[in-house]
Amino acid sequence: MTGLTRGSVRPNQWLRNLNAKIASIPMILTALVIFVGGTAWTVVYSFTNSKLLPRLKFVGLDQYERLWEAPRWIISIQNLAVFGFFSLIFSLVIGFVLAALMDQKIRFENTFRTIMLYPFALSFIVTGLVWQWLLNPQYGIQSIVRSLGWESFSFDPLYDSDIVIYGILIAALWQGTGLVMCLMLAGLRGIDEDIWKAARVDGIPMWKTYVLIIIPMMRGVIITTLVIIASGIVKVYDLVVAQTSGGPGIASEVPAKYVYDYMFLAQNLGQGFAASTMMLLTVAIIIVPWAYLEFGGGRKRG
Amino acid sequence: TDLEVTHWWTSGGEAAAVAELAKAFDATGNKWVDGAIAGSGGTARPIMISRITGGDPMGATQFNHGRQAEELVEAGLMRDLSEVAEREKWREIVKPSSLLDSCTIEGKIYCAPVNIHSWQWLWLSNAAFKQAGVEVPKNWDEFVAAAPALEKAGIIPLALGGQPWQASGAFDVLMVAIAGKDVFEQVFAKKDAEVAAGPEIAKVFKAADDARRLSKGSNVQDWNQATNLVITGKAGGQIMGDWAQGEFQVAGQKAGEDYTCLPGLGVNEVISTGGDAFYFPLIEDEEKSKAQEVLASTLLKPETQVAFNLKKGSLPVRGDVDLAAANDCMKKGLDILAKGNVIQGTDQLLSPDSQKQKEDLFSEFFANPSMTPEDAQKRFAEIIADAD
Amino acid sequence: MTSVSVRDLSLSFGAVTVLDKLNLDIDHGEFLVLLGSSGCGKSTLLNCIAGLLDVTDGQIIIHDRNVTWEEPKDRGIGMVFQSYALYPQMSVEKNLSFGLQVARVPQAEIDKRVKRAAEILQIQPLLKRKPSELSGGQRQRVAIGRALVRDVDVFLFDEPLSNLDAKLRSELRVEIKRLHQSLKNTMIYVTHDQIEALTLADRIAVMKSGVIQQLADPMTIYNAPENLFVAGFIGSPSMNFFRGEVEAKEGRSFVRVDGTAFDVTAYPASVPLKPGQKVVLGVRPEHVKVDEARTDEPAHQATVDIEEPMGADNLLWLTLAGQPMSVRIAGKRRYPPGSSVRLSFDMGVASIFDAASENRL
Amino acid sequence: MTSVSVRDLSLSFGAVTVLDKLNLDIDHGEFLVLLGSSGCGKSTLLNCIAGLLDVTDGQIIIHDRNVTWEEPKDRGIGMVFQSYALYPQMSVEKNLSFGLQVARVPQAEIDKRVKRAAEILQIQPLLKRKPSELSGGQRQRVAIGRALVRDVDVFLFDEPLSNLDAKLRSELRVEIKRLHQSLKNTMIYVTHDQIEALTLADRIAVMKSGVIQQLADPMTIYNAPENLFVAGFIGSPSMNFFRGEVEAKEGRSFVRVDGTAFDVTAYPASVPLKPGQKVVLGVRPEHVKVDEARTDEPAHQATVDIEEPMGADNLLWLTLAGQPMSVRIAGKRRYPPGSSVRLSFDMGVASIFDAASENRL
Amino acid sequence: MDNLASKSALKRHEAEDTRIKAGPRGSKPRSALSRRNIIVYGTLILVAVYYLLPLYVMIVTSLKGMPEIRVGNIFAPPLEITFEPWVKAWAEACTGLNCDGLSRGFWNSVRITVPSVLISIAVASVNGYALANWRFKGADLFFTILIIGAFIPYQVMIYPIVIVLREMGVYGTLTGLVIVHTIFGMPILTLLFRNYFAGLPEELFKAARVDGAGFWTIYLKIMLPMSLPIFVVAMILQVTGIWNDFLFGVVFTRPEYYPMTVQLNNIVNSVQGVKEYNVNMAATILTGLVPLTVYFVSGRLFVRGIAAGAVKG
Ligand SMILES: Nc1ncnc2c1ncn2[C@@H]1O[C@H](COP(=O)(O)OP(=O)(O)OP(=O)(O)O)[C@@H](O)[C@H]1O
Ligand SMILES: Nc1ncnc2c1ncn2[C@@H]1O[C@H](COP(=O)(O)OP(=O)(O)OP(=O)(O)O)[C@@H](O)[C@H]1O
Ligand SMILES: [Mg+2]
Ligand SMILES: [Mg+2]
Repeated sequence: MTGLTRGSVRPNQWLRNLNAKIASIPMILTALVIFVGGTAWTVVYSFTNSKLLPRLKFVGLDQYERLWEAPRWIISIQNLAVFGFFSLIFSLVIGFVLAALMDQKIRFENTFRTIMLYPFALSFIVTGLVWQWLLNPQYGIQSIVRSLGWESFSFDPLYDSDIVIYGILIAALWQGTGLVMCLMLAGLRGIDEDIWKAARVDGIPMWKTYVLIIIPMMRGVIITTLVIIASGIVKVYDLVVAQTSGGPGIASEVPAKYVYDYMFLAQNLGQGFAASTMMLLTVAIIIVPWAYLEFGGGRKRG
Repeated sequence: TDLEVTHWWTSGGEAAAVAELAKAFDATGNKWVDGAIAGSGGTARPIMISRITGGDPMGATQFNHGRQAEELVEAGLMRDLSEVAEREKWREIVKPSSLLDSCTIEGKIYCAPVNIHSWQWLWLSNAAFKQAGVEVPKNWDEFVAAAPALEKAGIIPLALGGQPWQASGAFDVLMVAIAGKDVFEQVFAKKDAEVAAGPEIAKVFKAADDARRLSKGSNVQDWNQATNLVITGKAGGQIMGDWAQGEFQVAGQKAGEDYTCLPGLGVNEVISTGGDAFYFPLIEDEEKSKAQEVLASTLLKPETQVAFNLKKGSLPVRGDVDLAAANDCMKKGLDILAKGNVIQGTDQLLSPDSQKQKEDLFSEFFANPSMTPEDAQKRFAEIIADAD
Repeated sequence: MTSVSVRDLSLSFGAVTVLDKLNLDIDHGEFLVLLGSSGCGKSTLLNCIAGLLDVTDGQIIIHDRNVTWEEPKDRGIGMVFQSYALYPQMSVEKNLSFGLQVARVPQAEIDKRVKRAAEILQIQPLLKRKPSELSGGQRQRVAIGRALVRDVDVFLFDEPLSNLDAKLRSELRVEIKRLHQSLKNTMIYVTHDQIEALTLADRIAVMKSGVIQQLADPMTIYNAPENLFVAGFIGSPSMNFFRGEVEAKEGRSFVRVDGTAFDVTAYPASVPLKPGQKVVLGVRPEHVKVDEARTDEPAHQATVDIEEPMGADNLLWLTLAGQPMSVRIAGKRRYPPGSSVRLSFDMGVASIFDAASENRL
Repeated sequence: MTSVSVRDLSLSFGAVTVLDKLNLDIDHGEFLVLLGSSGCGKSTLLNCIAGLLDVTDGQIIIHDRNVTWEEPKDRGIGMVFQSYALYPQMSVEKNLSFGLQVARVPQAEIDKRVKRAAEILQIQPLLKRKPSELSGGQRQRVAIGRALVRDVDVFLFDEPLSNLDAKLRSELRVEIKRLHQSLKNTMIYVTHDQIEALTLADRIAVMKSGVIQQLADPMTIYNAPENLFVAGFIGSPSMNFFRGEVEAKEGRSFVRVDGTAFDVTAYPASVPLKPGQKVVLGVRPEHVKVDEARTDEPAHQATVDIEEPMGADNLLWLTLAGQPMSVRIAGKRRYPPGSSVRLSFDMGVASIFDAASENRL
Repeated sequence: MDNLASKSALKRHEAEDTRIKAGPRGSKPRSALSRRNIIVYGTLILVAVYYLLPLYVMIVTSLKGMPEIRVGNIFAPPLEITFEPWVKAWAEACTGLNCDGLSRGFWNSVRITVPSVLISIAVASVNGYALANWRFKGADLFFTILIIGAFIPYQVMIYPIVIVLREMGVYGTLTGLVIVHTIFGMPILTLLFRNYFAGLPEELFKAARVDGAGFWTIYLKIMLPMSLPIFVVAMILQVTGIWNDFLFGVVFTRPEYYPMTVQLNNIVNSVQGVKEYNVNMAATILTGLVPLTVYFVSGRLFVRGIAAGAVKG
């Protein structure tokens, strides 16, 4: 009854959806060339003794052995762990508490939100500088408190090896909690108002409602936020450079700085690549399962 | 022709010195395009290197001559200056010759040294000692002895910035002063780990331990901020290279009157002859290449050398220039140089990698009082053993 | 004795006044339905009663106790929401017991009440599941259970069935009715679905823009609507309206619309109809007989435009006196479009409204 | 002549097969309704016909042209969506003309078609407005208009009315029916509302899990459902089912359920009922007479559990043979809960299904 | 008798009634200083102080002269307001031989930021649209890689990118830098856009296809006009991100293109004599001014867009 018309032939799979494929070329290139290619390249060269220029002279695991023997690397890892742990906890807790406060139908919400979010618009360089100064014992908070009469008051985190990482944490939180607050606020606003009403009718106190009902409901937002914070933590570099340059001594070194210093200052690319590979590994352990669940597993659209 | 020159000379004295180079180059009808990158060599070098390897080379760039540019040369990215050198007879005029040796790789010359920097100086604030009511010390031991008096007067005895290379450099200075030239060469040139672990070096570490104690409370990052502490009398002294002199000059202070300098810490008058040099990346452009040659030869012109080094506080690379205008301290340096009491700088002897490891060690050592000198020495010996 | 009284209740959101001096008394054990179109203030009223909104003025009295300033939990009410509002991460059992646990009810008592509620609602097999593993109907049942375990005398429902599909809706409707019959507690039920209102209510309060238009039992509302709005709002398809003028002729009354005169002598008017008065005649689709009038009865000829068979009955759309109207006939009698029919009206159950005041005459 | 043919259509999302070798022929000018519960694959089928989903296997033929791999725009179809899917930033007029502009139809022609569509749907006054300034019903009308201007012969509707409230829904239903009567083009209409299906369709295809259960005209579907699923799905309240066994006694057939025996001699079985056969007897609520049986007719005694007055008629819920059942009676007769009633069944319009195969006997 | 009982009942009722009537009516009186308000606003104000303190110190310091800074405390308002530090930071501060302050960096930043923001947003939005609406085989894989890529420390990628840019012959040019910013903006922007477009009703997209609109027509005519909030989010993220970038600006360009942050770093780190805190602070504020302005102007949409694009996974 019907002849073989154009529409009856299954078109070539490659040509189908051609425009979408063309539009995705930048993404595909970035993913393959830069991210996969660059990563593979870095991993391969981490097994060489490349110095200033990359050279394919393999030396096995030498770079890794040296890496894990370097006290500076160990300190960097410890710092990252401490910094990461506290900045995750504090960002989430502070961000959530602030969001919860902002969600109380308060007046001047816009003003408060703007105040909390503006540091996010500033660069780490700026943040680092300002806090370096505020925490400077000669001019900053310590001197102010002392001039008010507490002569023995001491608050100089940036000059005390034991707590310098917390000094950096203060600045990091100042810059980052605003965004977390915003994300959390968006999450809170997305929650069905009837849930609140139901909880009130049930006589559940406010804080219990938050802890036992609302927070578990915000799983999605919290995960997104976690991932955003976590990715920032692994990358932390500028802030340390601007605030302490890793000092005093090497007390506030972080892995990203180790990578940079050894690649470019020490002109030992192999060492830098080995360190980056370790960082990549950390990232992979945290992120890949999440990304797979979130985007890879053929989840339903939307 | 415009020629972009990158360097990391951004402090007051340095900038003034660079201006002299630019003036001299501009006088040849070319144009010096200044590409200063602040934050010391640590920040600047990676940028320079990525630009050269990234295929976007500048016209000329500063490095500490020695091994920093070694691989760039080997990779054929740098311009061979042998011709210019031949023509201008650099072999003959550059003194000490070790400077040119550091520019030479496989018989070819790749850089134009512009100054001699020596690290081995102790700068003292006369005002600070006056305030503390003690004599201005004449050597390291006296300095250590005077420290309590300074502290009592609320003065930090020894200013030391937080940048890692300062700690590492200070140690080298102590080493030359306390253990002497031979030990220094055995450790850094011959990389003898046994010596590095030995009693001579242990003494040096003892002294470093003293220095660490004396420098507590400096709380500054940059070397020139540390120098500024000395200039303003907030600190008693600073172990720093002769470039610190530039800062004293900018501040309008006079050697001998306002400040005192003790080469070799007043113990062992030997100075190292590191320094800065300009390298010239290979550029396709005919005209730029020509301009590069002009710049290279300008840099070594006697007038340039004088003008530049007076501002910079360093010593000229040629022995045949007249430095009548030089101040007290510079003259002391020239004397020592003339006597031949020179050693090579660590930049020339150690790879940047080993240098960095050494910096990590000393920056930790100086910041962390709980690290014992013995531990530090053990690690130091390991670094020397691995060094190349 | 009243169970819930609302006295002079006013509520404004900023400048917008949603409720203005509203009064309402609900008896013990009564099933009251608040019916009205979207945005008329039904939920607002319910939330005021529940204590979820602060009233601007007026009082709320539950069981002779002025609770205007009380917290929701202290008012002796349970509430069921349109979106179920179940706590998603808790099992059904936990959902039911959570409020009691917070109120420190002894565990034995909690278990007893949860068990009873689960039995009543037949959700025992679901107790261990999470809400996400339930169907819409099951979820709503759990939501009702949550109100049930609170052991209160007043239940508030805010459109509990409108997220369900037609079939489930009618099933749950019956269940709620059954629940009310067995519990015999006061229920206030908000909906904009008139079938729900008619089938569930003891009394219906029809609302429009925050004002109660008529408060009466379903049959009165349906058969004797107080005004044009109520008449048009209730019934599907809507009541057929004919705008015309009263005429008196030979001792009989007529409503004349265009050229057609409807004999309304049989209409039991509460106020006598005055000739010349502008009125609206309203006739429900099922109060029109098709081809059943005796030849001596007054009847109107019309042509079927559209036929909508609905299974149990058949809906005809026709044009009469220049106006579209609908007629519902039972069973299988079919009238394809174009069929000619004779219509006769049962004026005894018709409604006549004054055209100006829109009130029933 | 067929307008749309679906041949052996299969569609899978990854591992999930939604449609499996489905066949369907739709005649020119026919109004076909796809009816089924949520998730049964109705939208999927419609999207395949529209070309919005790539089929896994099979063919789609529209007007004798195999369009399986054509772009949607080339298939000669128009489509109306549940959420209206109006372009929010464009005016109504722009919404209507957008597709034509994309297809580079001359402006004069566009204007003509927009004007005509606006007239048909009576949306002329709205042409300059944005969709956000329209009510739900108006939006859906615009959405229909957008299909209308395409001047195509096949219209696809995906639950166009389910976002509207009950009142509007019934109004637009009539309009769509009217539209079909005047345009006389093919319409494929997806819904899960059986009233819509019954009132609109020329033929209904009842679907379950991607399989068409019965394809027939509404009356056949309603009165003679092919299987238990169709019988239960259509009709509100649902058909009453009694599971029992066939008995023959004194030349009469009975279905015995618990202690009660239903006389089904009048049932026009297509296959003779075998004694002992396990069957399901299905009776619609309106096919039960209450207190109308002559004393000599077989009748069953029962008690009213719940009464649901729905205005035009009255729904009674009772228990018979241990099973809950519903009965619909017309008009104003009231039976408060607890009333005792005599039920008689009209077996001529009942349905009997084999309990095992669930097919009609 | 009977009558009496009912009468007394009535009386009781009335009595009760008056009691109730006398009871509370209207909304519960809440003093402005209720405990809740004290806690909520108290906390918020405290937090606001913490957030504003650095800004305050920056501004105050930038208006003081050096002598005042040396003696005074950093929180004290300036005794004598001077705008000299601002002038100096903008036009006079030296790095090496160049003494034109931040002004040069400012224009470079503009030249870098504008094309980078536009191009990265254009590329990412089209990409997100393709991913959300025109899914093709393998798209998810690439996208997953892209997202994981967002977490790779930049340092790891610098070297390979130098090589890629060199091979493309755009190293050290503005083009190269724009490409780098586009690459690194891609993951998060694509994610945002994809989520946003996926959140738009799918039926809209289907309707447009039935209407005969193709890939680009749908994007330009249907999707774009509906996407203001997410474009604002993307714009804010990119403007702040690119404007504030230091690493790429310094590694991938030559000094004549150095952005403002690099200039800022130079000024701050080129200590000539003493650290001029006032100039540093002025320079810092000047550098932050552009992103701050962008943010203040469109901050409201930012939160809305975040809600639309980020919250759903
Ligand atoms: N928080 C609020 N702020 C301002 N106006 C509001 C608020 N809540 C409701 N309104 C307005 O009050 C009126 C009544 O709203 P309400 O929710 O009571 O209506 P409803 O009858 O329940 O409608 P629906 O059937 O849609 O639920 C509406 O016009 C609504 O716009
Ligand atoms: N993109 C998809 N990926 C995977 N499965 C899908 C997708 N779209 C639909 N399905 C599945 O296919 C089945 C049929 O879906 P479809 O949308 O056709 O149902 P429907 O009959 O239209 O239901 P509704 O009445 O809810 O619209 C459902 O089980 C659904 O989960
Ligand atoms: Mg409501
Ligand atoms: Mg569907």
